[in-house]
Amino acid sequence: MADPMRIRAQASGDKATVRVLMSHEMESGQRKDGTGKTIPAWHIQDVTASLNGKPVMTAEWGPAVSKNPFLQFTIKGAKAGDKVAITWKDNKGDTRTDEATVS
Amino acid sequence: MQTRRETLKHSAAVAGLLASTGLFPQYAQAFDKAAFDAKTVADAVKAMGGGAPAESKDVTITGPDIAENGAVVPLAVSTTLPNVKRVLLLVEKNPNALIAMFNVSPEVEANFATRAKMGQSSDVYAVAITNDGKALFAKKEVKVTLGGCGG
Amino acid sequence: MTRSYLHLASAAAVLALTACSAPLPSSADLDKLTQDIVARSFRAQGQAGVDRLQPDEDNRLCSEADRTGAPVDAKLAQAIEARNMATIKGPSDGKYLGDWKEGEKIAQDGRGKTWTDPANMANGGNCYNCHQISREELSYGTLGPSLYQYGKIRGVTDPNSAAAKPIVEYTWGKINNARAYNACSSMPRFAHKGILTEAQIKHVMALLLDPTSPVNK
Amino acid sequence: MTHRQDVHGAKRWLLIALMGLASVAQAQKSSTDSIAEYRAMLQDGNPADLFEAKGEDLWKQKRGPKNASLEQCDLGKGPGVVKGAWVELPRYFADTGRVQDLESRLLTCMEQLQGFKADEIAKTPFGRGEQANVTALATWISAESKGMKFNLSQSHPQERVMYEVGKRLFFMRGGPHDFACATCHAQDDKRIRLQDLPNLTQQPGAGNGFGAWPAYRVSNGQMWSAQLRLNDCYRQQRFPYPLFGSEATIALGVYMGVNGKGGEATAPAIKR
Repeated sequence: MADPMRIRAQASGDKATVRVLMSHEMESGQRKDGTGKTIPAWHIQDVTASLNGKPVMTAEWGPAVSKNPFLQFTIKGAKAGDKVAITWKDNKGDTRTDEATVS
Repeated sequence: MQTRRETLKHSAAVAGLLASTGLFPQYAQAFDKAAFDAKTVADAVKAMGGGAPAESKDVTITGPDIAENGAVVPLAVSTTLPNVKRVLLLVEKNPNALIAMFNVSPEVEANFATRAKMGQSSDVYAVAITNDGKALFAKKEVKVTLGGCGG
Repeated sequence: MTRSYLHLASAAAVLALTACSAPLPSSADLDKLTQDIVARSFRAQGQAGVDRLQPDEDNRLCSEADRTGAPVDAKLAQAIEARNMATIKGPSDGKYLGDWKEGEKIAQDGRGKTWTDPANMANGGNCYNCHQISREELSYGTLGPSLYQYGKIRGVTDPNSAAAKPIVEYTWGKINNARAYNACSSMPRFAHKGILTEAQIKHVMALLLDPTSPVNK
Repeated sequence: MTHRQDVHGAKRWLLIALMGLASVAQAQKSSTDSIAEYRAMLQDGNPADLFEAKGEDLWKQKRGPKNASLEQCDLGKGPGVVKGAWVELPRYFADTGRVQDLESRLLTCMEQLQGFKADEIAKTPFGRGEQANVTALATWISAESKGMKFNLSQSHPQERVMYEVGKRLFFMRGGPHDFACATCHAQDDKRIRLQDLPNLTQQPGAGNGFGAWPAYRVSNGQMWSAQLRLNDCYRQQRFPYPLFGSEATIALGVYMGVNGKGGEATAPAIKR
């Protein structure tokens, strides 16, 4: 199973900035292995975020997002103590969800 | 601030919860393969439901002038436009131009940052697609340098 | 396996018990210990065999000078320069310059001779790692002097002319074996150590000296 | 941000126009500025965090043939003391009778406490199996000393001997390119390509350079331990392969660490 994400969510005023690091190869599909065969693309393709269980953001990513991806976005109306959950799903069907509390 | 240990402990429970309810069914989406396979900025925007892109000062692209390494190029897109449905980040000279698409909801700001791989120096684009299908963009050049000992 | 080191170390440990500040082993003993440690700290990998650790007298003298900050004795330096000068051969067909476009590629290329490189590949010259060369390439190193406008500022308008001969020959020699001119130069000895072929060196020569090369624009 | 960049850009062009032919130096300076800006953009969100979290977990988890955690591991400041340990390594350990760096010491603990075979881990390629775990552990342990000052001991004779050996190794030219560590790392204000080269013979270069590893390498998306950093230096130097935890690599660690006394520990850093 994939390693856990690191999620930091910091409230400031009436919103919270969320910074996420995900552990993923993000193989581009452009590289070749030692024998000259193309290494197939393997990447996170769907990302979703929720605040206290309510979905607030979805995104789609291609294989050109960097390895061990970073994501930053801002949730309106989030305050300290709220729960932010992030889920990703890759093109092999692997998925991972982690949660953090807004500070 | 939540500790790392708590994150680990919570995540298992949350994962179980999500598995039982399905992954946000109301936001269920098919990955837009056509858009991510598109070779050009215009084709990718079109596949994402936008019209012919027009430059706009209401869209902002943030990125470095020079990237020390093309494997990790920090890019951000933001817009002050109302009625934006989704925003895109694109690299013109990548084999496939589209890097990432973010759906904008009333709960989040239209302001997202991530990091992209770039094979060579290129213009990078931020595109905002409005609810009525208009595509507005900002672009900037990012030079990618060859670093290190080259080995 | 670690006998000599342990022996030395335990001798030092005994001393530590009797003195507040135990004296270090002599410099010669430390040199010997370093060689022993080198011998048991590396293994062959790919094309990088342990034969690469064989001490080279030029390197031994220069390393010591670097470490102590005391330059190599003038007479020894002359001897180093003389024996390196003796390794330099002129071009086999008398032509010093190749194609600057190829030279630019070699200058950009930093690969070759590491344990991850195939032994049969054409090695790069690593030039941009240390030198500014063309004006277009911003990613250049500063360990060596700038070579931008190398030929132009030396007044080379026709590399085949008699007037250009001294600078052409010097440049050839410098790339082939830099220690012929500077006993403890940090520049690799490209021909002497088999890093670049004669044809590759000609291409690099053209990059520096051909008036049509971007370096001389 | 964009506005600021525009102003910045306009100023730059004006300068170049004013300076005419002298613009080469100016353009160069601005590319250095741009690289600094690029690096600053990456500081927030260093993927080393992912490895740090993994390392902390590995330290506390019961693992190995003896099903034990590493919580009683003595990194030099007594069993279980992690904070501040890294800024005093490498150091002499009486129980093993030798000078050890963080990674070789971790192998000792993994063998003694958990029952792993240290020589097998040492032979495992970087990034694989238990070797990847050693890197994650080193990432977390170094992070626990973040912001502290380097203060390596030179009180034991072996520590002083290792410093002198490390110094000799640092200046040892060899291999087909005649490179030594010192070829690139013994002067101030030098670059290889666009990368600044720390002068590892003195402060502040030694603390800055030595104190940054383990670091996340953006070029390959890998977490690199100090041992791997040295290993790749030797690869680029065209030397043969230094054994993991070998005396040569530990002696170099002592040399750089002692030179970096008073320097701030910044590991785990993010590097090109």
